[in-house]
Amino acid sequence: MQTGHDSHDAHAPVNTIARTLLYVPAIIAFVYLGAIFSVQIDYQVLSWVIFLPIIGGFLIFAIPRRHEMLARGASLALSLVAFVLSLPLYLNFDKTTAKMQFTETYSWIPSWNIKYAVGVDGISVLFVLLSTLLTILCVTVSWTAITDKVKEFYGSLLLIEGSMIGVFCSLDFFLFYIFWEAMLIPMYILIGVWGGPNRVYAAIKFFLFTLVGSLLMLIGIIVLYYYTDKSFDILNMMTTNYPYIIQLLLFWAFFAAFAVKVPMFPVHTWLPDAHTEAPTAGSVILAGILIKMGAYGFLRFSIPLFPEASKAMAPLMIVLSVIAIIYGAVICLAQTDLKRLIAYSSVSHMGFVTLGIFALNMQGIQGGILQMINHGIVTGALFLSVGIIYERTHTREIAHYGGAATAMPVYAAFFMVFTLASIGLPGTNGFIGEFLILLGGFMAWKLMGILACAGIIIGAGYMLWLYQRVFFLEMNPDAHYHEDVNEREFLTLLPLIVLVLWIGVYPNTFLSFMEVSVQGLIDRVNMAGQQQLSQNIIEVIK
Amino acid sequence: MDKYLLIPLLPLIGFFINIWFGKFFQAKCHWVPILAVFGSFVISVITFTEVVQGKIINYDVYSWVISGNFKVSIGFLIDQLTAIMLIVVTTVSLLVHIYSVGYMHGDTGYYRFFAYLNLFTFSMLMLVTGNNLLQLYFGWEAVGLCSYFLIGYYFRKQSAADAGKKAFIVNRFGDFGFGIGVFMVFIYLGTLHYTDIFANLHTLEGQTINVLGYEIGLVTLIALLLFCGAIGKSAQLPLHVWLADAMEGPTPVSALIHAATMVTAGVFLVARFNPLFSMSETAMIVVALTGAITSLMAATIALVQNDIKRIIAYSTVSQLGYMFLACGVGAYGAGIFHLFTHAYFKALLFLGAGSVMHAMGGQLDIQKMGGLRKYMPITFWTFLIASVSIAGIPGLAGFFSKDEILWLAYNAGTVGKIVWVIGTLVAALTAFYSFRIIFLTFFGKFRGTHEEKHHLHESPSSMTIPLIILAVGAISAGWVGIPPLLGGGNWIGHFFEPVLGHPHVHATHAEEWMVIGISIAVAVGGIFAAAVMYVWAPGLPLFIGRAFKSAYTVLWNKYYFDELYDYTIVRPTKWVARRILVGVTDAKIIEGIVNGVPRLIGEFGERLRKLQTGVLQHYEIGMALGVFVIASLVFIFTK
Amino acid sequence: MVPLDWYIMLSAVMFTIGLTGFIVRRNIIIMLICIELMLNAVNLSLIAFSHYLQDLKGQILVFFTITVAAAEAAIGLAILVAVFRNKAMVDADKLTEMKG
Amino acid sequence: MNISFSDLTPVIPEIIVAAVAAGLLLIELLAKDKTKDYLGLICIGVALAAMYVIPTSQGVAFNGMFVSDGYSSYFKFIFLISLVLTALISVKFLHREDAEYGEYYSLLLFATTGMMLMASAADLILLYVGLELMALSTYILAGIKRHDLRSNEAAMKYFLLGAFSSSFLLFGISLLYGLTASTNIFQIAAFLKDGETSLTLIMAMIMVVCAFAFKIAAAPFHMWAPDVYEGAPTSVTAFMSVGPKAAGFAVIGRVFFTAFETVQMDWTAILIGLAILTMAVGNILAVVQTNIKRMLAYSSIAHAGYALLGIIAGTTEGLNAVMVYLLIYAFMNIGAFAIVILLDKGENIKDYNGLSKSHPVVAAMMLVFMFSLTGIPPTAGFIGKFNVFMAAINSGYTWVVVVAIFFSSISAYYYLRVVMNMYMKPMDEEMPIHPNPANGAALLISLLMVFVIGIMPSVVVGYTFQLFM
Amino acid sequence: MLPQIIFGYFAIVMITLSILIVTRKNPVHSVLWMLVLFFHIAAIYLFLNAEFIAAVQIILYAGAILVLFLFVIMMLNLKTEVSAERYIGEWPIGVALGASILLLIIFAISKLVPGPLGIYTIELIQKESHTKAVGKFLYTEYLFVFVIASLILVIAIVGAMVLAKKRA
Repeated sequence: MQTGHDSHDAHAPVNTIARTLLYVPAIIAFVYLGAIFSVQIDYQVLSWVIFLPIIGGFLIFAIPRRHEMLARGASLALSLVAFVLSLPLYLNFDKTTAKMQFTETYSWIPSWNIKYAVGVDGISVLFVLLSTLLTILCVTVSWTAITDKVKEFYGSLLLIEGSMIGVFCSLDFFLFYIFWEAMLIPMYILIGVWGGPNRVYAAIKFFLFTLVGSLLMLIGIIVLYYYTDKSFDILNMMTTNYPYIIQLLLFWAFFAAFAVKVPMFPVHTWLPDAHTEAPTAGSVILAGILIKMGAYGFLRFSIPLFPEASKAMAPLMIVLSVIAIIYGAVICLAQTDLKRLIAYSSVSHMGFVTLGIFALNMQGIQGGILQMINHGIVTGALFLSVGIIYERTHTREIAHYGGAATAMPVYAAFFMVFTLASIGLPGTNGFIGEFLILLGGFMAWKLMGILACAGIIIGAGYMLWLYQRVFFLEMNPDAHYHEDVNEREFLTLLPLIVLVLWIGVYPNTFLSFMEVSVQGLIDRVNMAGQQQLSQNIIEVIK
Repeated sequence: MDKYLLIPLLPLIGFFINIWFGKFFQAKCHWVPILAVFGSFVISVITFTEVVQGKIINYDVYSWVISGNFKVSIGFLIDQLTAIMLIVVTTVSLLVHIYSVGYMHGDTGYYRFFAYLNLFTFSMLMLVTGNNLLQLYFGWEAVGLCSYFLIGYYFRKQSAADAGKKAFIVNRFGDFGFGIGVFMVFIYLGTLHYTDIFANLHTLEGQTINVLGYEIGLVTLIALLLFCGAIGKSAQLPLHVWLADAMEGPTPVSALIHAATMVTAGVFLVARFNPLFSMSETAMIVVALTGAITSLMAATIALVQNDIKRIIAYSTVSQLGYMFLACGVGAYGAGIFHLFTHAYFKALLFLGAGSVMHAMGGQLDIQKMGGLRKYMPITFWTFLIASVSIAGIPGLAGFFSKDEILWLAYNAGTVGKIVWVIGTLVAALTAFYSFRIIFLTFFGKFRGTHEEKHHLHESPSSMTIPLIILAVGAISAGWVGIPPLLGGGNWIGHFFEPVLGHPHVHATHAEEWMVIGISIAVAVGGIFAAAVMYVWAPGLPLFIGRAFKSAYTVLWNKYYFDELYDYTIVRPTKWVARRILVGVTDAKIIEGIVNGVPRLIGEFGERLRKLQTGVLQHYEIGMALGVFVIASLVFIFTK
Repeated sequence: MVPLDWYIMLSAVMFTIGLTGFIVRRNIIIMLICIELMLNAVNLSLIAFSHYLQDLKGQILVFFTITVAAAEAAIGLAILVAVFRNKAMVDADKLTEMKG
Repeated sequence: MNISFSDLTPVIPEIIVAAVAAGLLLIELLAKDKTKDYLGLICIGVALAAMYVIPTSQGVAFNGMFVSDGYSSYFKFIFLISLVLTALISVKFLHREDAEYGEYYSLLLFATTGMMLMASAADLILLYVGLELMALSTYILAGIKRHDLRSNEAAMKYFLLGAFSSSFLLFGISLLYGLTASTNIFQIAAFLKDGETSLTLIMAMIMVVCAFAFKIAAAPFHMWAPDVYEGAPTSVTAFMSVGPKAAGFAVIGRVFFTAFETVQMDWTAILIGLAILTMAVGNILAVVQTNIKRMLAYSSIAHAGYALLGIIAGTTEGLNAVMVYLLIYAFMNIGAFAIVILLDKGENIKDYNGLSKSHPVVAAMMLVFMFSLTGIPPTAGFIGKFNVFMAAINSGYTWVVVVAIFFSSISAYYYLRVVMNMYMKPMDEEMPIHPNPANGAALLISLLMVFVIGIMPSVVVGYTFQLFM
Repeated sequence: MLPQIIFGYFAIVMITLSILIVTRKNPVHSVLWMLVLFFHIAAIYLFLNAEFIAAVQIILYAGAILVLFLFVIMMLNLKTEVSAERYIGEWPIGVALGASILLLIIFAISKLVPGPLGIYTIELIQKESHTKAVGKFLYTEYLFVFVIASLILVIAIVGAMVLAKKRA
């Protein structure tokens, strides 16, 4: 019945796959050689990975405007090099210790006792790797999509990469804050300049939301500074015990920053706008890494710094998480915009993450971290995929799609895998994360765990419905799919597929990275005294 | 590498080869999957013989998830229960693969279809061979996924796409409970591996948990939660609604997934956890009653449907209910035995129906068929064998397993008696609707269009050979479980004993004869009734339909379950999403604040701007006012 | 002997009269005069203080105040002339080119 | 009573600046050259020379009336830097605006002299005279485009309100004098330390506070600022928004911390109120502006509010923070004005639409200044804010900082609007720019410093710490 | 008793004059009343033993500043202005504010405790003559400020020229 497309269907993707597979050995060889090379030479891994993209980004700004290909090529090369340089983090990481590794410390602003201190532990190391990986994909997926102000685009992208990695590596609170905020600038530009029709509103909304939150955190940081005898050293702060009331106040100050980034209900409304209007690479970065910084912040700062307050506030956080899970999922059912739907699904998924984190047990936190990685991969991949099809059809309205599986079978297959990962099908990464989170959540708070499980049902509902509306049924005559994925797009999505299945089948690779660090975190929480939020609330949700 | 590992792995490899390279092989792409499944089949048979000799295989392949004290492996447990399942899955799968060569010939997504079949086989094998709950869960979801793929195989059709989605989501509801059950198992037993679970089960005894104010036994709760999953997967009340729609998939799929294997996973689960279920009387009653009621409900629906596949589908639901009924009365062995025989005759029914459809050019309405016996004899005879088998005519597979169930139910106290009555009633209905198909399809005059008639032909050998092989199964599969009363040794019952135990039988031989007699009688009666209504007095159905119009309408509309769910769950959810969450919470409340504050600031700014009049004197007033206010405030507060 | 307070009160009254005049008058010239009045009021109090404290700094300040007042008057009037050239009026409340 | 030469050492920078200021009048008179760029160069040279001698000219002069210490030196640096930057952006701009009077630079120098005197003044009489020197110069500067009614209006308003406020100052001084029989702030402080606080003292303090609140454009004494900033020539606006404001803060820091030490509680309370009001008014009104100069005027009001936090802190750390803040503010604000000047018609915010398309480098620089004014790292603006927040929090005024942060977030909106117009709006029409080396140099210096301070704050932060050791 | 009576006279006259100054419609009248006021102030200065300042008051204020005012008023030729409205519409607010501030100031001043007495007693000044005392003080202690004051006068001249010059 689709004879007109059957010939198309039958040959083009085959050729693409065949040709693309030729690249795969080359990529494997590149990564392998890069790994050997980077492991053998001795360099300051984290500083390189942070500043190579930043400096590179500025250099790309300096490329003359007419040399668009040069800008693209340079940013691809830079992102690849940054990725290779980050490989030692994976290969040389010592999984048996909860201490910070790859640390570097230099005096920076002596008068305020501020140091340039970076390092990673099991909680943060994976995010660095994820950032370097996703940036490459952002570069490749934007290859033909961005034709206006090319160098500015790629420069901004690299600046974002560097800042994001900086956020994950900082061991000095001041440094952390610098990166945390600095990233807003290129991100604002990225959304506002290359985004969709409503981009300006989305960009400013994104900026203001995050700014308000992080400024409150800034106050918290300063208060901590004086509490720890004038030091911004995060590790030092973590060993200090603060009075409960201070913990509580600071917890909320930090909450403002992190909750907005995550984003937790009810401060989530910037996210649909920002994700939807951002260009593909922007959405990928936003969904893939940027919003992880919020959850990461909870893990790295809120919980270890204010264990008692975290414990006391955990019920509230859990409730908010569950609301986010269900709210985000249900609202997806009413979306008509492809990216907006995925954006709201992020709200739901990040609800799982915060649920896991505030379960405050091993499974929950490990699941939370893993789910952050997963969500980065999967939602990143979904946005990449949407970008790929958007480039062809120039519409985000779901109603304008339909029958894409006929025209783009390979693409449909990719999208299916990501869809399944998104709804947490066993065998994909989403399952492991969600399972651990729900297990942890259920162990800590039974009723909330059950309600969160309900989110999974709805999750399947909206994702499959989306898939059906876009890919199934007869070809929509208004949609111009043109051709299936080309080699570049194929190779862009392939690594993510590999990761989806890898984590799904053998998550221990990644779980083992965080095991010890998470244990340390839990010990810190367990040692802290118990302060009850309110007995009533606990009884209700238990 | 262990050979057991190859059992699931071969189909997986087949899947990957076919999904990547299937297009290269074009029309030859079925060979890889068939060979893969054949390999699995051979190894399964070998394994089965080993198990028969008493070998139990239980080992871990690798650690899958380690998180703190939560450790789960990918591993295999092949005992008697699994071995039987392996045989069922691989044989039916192999036959369906072969059948599909003919049935799916020339389809656009030929390679895709075989890839999915392979993936399904892999998943199902993972499900049954797993030695822990999480792996079971993995297989559980994976078969659901394949089911989704295959139901929605004709994705260009709205109904197919919807049906696939529906199957997946309805199953998710069941899995919701199942997942929580898994959590509970881990929390209270600290492990998910079967052997450890069963070893520690006694610790749960007597523990209760407070659920919404009710003290519920922990065992009961866990058992019921796990049973939730089974309800979803095995299409029991109230989650049965997806199975009939699942018939949108290609017929071989219906045979494999929605008759023989996947849907029986629920039964498998309950049987696997028989030590747990047996500990809770409440859970057992729930299982038995659910099975019985579902069975009755589905059988009644099947009476009036016209879509050949849907009738068989409801028959499947009904038979699955039977199996649960068996489990619920503690006759796990009988349940699995029925699962085993049912796999063959039900697969045969579906494949036969597929053959009919093949001949009819996709026509499903049995009212539009008739007299096909002449055109497709092999199909007719095999279909007849399957129907006889399912109707419970002595000597064929279905009789023995069904009889075993009814007999053991009869034995199992009050609840048992009730379900026995229901079961017997269902047996009669089963015989009736099975033969209703036979009579309407293969007997009488052809009622279809002229072109259809012209097109009628027997199916190719790739389709008929599997039919014949399955027919052999449908006849003989029951012979492994002939009860002692009839001169058999009930070999299979003893075979299962180490895993599933054996229910105690108190009743006498006389009673057993009575049960057998009644069941034979109702079967024959059902067939007779069908013959009366559809051969000898064709006007009667219409008359009965008119006479009991309301009952007919209810049955025709499948008790309005779809509508019920549509109006209570689907629509309200969408309504809430659209009107409340998008329309009110997000747009009005949150965005109202988010956009309202800047607007407020802007408006306030515009107001404030009016104060900046540009008139010098006003500025002076401002300054003087400043001085005045500051001074008076300070004076007031320093006092 | 007149108490010091009296002088200061007098100065305060003059100061506030100047202030009030400065606020309520529209004519820029009068406003300038009001400024002078305020400065004179302050001068008066400074001299009084100086006298009563037997200290000369107050008188020095008065000296500078007078100087500044002269300079202010000159510049103020110059600006007024410039304004008048462009707009031909001397009402302060009509200078509302810029506002909001 | 003999004045030896050594006594003059601390005053050398002022002498240099004032002498050249007077000299410029003559030079301009005698020179035949039509263009007057060289005057600007002289200005810059003088400023540099003064900066060069400042470190060596420390000490007390004129019987303790004039104090040149680290504190005043730092402020003098700010004045001189803003002088240099203003001179740089003025050179071609005046020519374009047809306001190329030689007196312009002379007045700039006089104003700077006045500010430097304010920063060093330890005697209220000197303070008053210095303030008037600065004020009168700036009145003239604001109205220097004498054929332009807006400039006239700006000068008129500034003058009348300035005179009004200085009469308040004078009244306050007179009361203070009556209370203590002294005009030297150290003597006043010493005298007041023993006696009890009287209402008269508080009244005097309030008068002085109000006068200086006027100078730093704190609400409700801010109302002149938007009108004057808008009407004055842009280069003068740039100068006024930095120099006199910094001078006001210099005086507040000195006078309030010494002379009014006994009533610190009171003036802190007043300043908290003023600061909150200032931030509110500045930020909220800036949101609704369409003219960029006016927007920057309100922004400058708001920044005064932030800087007041440092004063409120009432500690050395707080003063440090204020100084750093003002220095940073000088760079970023003059940088922003330099862009306004660079454009042919840069006054309306709509004029910036699509600037990134036509002049990407200019747009990028404006972007940096805007983000710096918002206070986003890694720009200097963040360091400034961070610093004052730190000081205020250390003194326990966390709640004030929370308020500040609220208003600071509002500020993001209007600064980003400029960025938005430049980068995200289509171009209405190609906007010509007037690039010239001097303006370019000013931009470059500002940009560089915004980044250098943002990334290596030790450059300025450490220095202030040393000053107080 | 006499000083008080004399002071009373001056106070009443000066306040009346002040009110006249700020309320006259014609600026010329204001200036003339101002002139009268200045003489009274100068007289009070004499009472307060500040004859030099009194002289300066007459010479500088009456002689220079007021003349300048008159010049400008003549130059601008303000016939239309004279007939215009005198006060702004919000004048009651202004008056109320002025009165309130006056009350506050009086309230504050009523608690005034003067500072310590200095060395310049009336006798000393009379012995040395006021002008000399002030002069010595000015040229020694406040020499620097005196110099700065000259700068102010310079800019006054420069400013007046820059601003009031006709269009070139």
